Amino acid sequence: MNLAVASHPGFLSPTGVEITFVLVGLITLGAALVTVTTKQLVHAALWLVVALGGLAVEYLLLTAEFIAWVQVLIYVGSVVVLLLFGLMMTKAPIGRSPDADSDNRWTALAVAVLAAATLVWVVVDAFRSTWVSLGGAAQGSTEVTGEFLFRQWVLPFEALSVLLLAALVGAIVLSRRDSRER
Amino acid sequence: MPESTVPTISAAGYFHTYSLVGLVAVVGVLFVTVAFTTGHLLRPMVPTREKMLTYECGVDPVGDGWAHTQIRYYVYSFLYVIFAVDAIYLFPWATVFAAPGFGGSTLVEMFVFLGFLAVGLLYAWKKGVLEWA
Amino acid sequence: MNPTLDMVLRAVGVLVVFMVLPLTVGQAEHKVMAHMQGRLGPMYAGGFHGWAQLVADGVKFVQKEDIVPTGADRRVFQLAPVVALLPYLVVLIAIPVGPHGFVGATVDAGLFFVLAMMGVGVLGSLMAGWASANKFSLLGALRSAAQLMAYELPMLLAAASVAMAAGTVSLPGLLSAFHWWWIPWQLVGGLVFFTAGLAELQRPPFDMPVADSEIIFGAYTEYTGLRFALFLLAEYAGIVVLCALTSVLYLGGWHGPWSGSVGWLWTLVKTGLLAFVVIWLRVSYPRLREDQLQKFAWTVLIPLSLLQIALTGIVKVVIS
Amino acid sequence: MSPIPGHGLAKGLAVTLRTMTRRTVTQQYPETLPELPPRSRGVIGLFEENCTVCMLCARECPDWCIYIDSHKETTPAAAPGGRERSRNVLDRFAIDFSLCMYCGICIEVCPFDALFWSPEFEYAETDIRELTHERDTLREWMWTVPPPPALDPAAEEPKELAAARKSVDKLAAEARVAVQAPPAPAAQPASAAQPAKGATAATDANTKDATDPKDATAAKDATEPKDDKGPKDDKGGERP
Repeated sequence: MNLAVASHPGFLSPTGVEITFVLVGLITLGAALVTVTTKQLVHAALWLVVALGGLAVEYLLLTAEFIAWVQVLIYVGSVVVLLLFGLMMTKAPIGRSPDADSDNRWTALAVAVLAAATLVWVVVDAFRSTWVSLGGAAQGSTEVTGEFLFRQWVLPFEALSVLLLAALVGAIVLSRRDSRER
Repeated sequence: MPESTVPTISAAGYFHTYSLVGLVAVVGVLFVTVAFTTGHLLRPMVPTREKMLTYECGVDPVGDGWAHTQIRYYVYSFLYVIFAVDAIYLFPWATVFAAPGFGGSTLVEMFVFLGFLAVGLLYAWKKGVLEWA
Repeated sequence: MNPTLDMVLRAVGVLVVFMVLPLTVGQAEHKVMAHMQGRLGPMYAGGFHGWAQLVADGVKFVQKEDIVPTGADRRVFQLAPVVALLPYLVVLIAIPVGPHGFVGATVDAGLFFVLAMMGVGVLGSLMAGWASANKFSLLGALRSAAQLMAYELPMLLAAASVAMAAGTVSLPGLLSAFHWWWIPWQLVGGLVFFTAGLAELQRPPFDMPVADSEIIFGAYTEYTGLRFALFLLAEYAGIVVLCALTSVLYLGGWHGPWSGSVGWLWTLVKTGLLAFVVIWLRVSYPRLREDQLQKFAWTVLIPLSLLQIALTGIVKVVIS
Repeated sequence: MSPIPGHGLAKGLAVTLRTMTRRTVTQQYPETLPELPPRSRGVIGLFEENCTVCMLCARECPDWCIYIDSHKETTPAAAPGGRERSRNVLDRFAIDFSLCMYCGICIEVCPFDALFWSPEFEYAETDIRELTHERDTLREWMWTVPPPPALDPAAEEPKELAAARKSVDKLAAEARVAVQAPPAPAAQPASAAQPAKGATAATDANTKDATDPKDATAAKDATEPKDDKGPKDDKGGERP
């Protein structure tokens, strides 16, 4: 996360973009913390929106324009709505849900820290020697993404469609069984 | 990174554009704040118990606001998430598929991709998920 | 010009457009709807044919008491109108008005940016419906979210077709690549886009989420005064954005005779005509049923937009 | 099933578009007053000279919104040795228009044509209690009652006119035949005054002032007070 800042030569005289990046990062982190600690279920989902939106802004600041708007469209616009749907359909009363707390919070914390550590390690290891230059050309535009995708990653792209089809079929099978039982 | 065949935008212009977008968002927030402040100063505030009751349909509400709803909504939104993930790949593809060096094969690749999507849609249709009742 | 001043001017300009055009559409709706029903519509406010009716409405809204029901989730309830409104304001900046860079900001991923932001507005409805502590509002919120999800997809697919034709997702870039024969070529996509946009804005005949005769006013039942006005403003701003976007994507935006000097006028005229169609549809058609709506999106619009993509792709590869 | 799909949708659009190009039917009310048909049910007027305090209207009113107070007065005998007559004198006649549902039963049921529909409709009040209107207001409204529309050119003569003419003819014949036959004591002053009026009315039977309420009731009064067919037919046009 700090790659852009750390790799920049003028670390002690940050540019406006870098300052914004750090500030938005802090906000995102704060929103994420509130998401997991709040006792109100729907509030948690809404704080998740803030966290995901903050992430989108971070992408934007790293000039990954396309990914940023994908983040907004897919995560804020549909995954969170899906989540809210799920909450509203099961039980999401206004006010606190005392039974929303599980006893495994310490285990959960351990798993979260471990997962975060793994991710950070993977990212640092993978991108050790590359950095995003904010001074030259914007590098994350839709065209560039498209070129990458269809020059180098065609097979994963096609495999993805099969994966999504499998997810779709799975969802339908599950919901159908549900309706037959009723 | 391979040499790019498409024209790139300078990062300075890029940040200029998005600072403008951010500025508009800030202006919007300011507008709403000013509107609410004005409203706060102008409007009366005479809360009564009756007034603060949930209106619902004009009759005093029974039970709380939460109620069971159909699972069907959830299935639709799940379908959407899957298809939306599919659909966003169209945009990077759309910008390059007619560029020199891509052409027919890229078109076929995308048609294979869309074919899977269409099969999924047909499957859902056949299974009656798209019918309501 | 001073770059900072330039930015501030652009931002304020967007705000002014955001305030004026939705009100114009609203007033046009009052009058057109009235005349289509053999009435006159508002005639008093402002003197000449009631032109200031919506200004008067605004003044009234500001003075009304702001009621948050006791059972409601206060914060979320109060925040919801803002979440519903702001995306449309931000989106306006990316829509090109005339040639030679007459646009708020040239966002490179413009089309994608606009579609993504328009999808955020639904969170406002969901928040409003849930926080109201009202069963009908919750149902309305669920309906509006389901409707948005069903119609966002054909919109995305139809928009992708135009992006394919132009080979770019930047809105000014799209327009500079435009030729007149795109209109028949992208006709199906345009119809799908416009219809899906109507549904996304919950305009009649796709207004089940606010169906007043069955679920009172959906997610907005509990709102009064200024917050309710913001929801209304969001709806009309949405109409402006949808019509402007449709005219840019499918009708050539500022293209037209003498577009060099009066290009902005062409954009306005096309947007206005589309807004008229939106109102016209509202007057003419009854409301669809919830199941018809979902079925229409998934079994008519999506296959049509997929066909349009196939057509665009084949034509594009053949001519290049 | 139409041959072209979407044909019905286009038709719907055409209807609204066509309506938009036509003139609107809206009347800008306070500026231009509506032209109401003569039998509009605006408000109920009272012609209190005709009221005998029979209480039929108050009794038939479905929501009991008519209030009538009266007292009895005795008039001395007209001729020596005659009987004293008592008659009802109206003290109060009020209609509560916050209760009235404009059914018109009171008007239908009145045997002496004391109640009439007036097209007057601008009598809104800011306080519901002020909607109870007393006899003076009801009387004011009486003067806004328009004459009923003219009969069709070949229509039968109104019953009361026919009756009036018949009695006029009879009186004339009696006067011609013999002078010694004494007429009925009570009817004499009226019949002395009325035949002239009835005759003028009869000459232009089909013009609108022929059935002007005052004239018509006066004519009826002169002829047969107990005949309640007359007033019914006077308002016969109101019945569906």
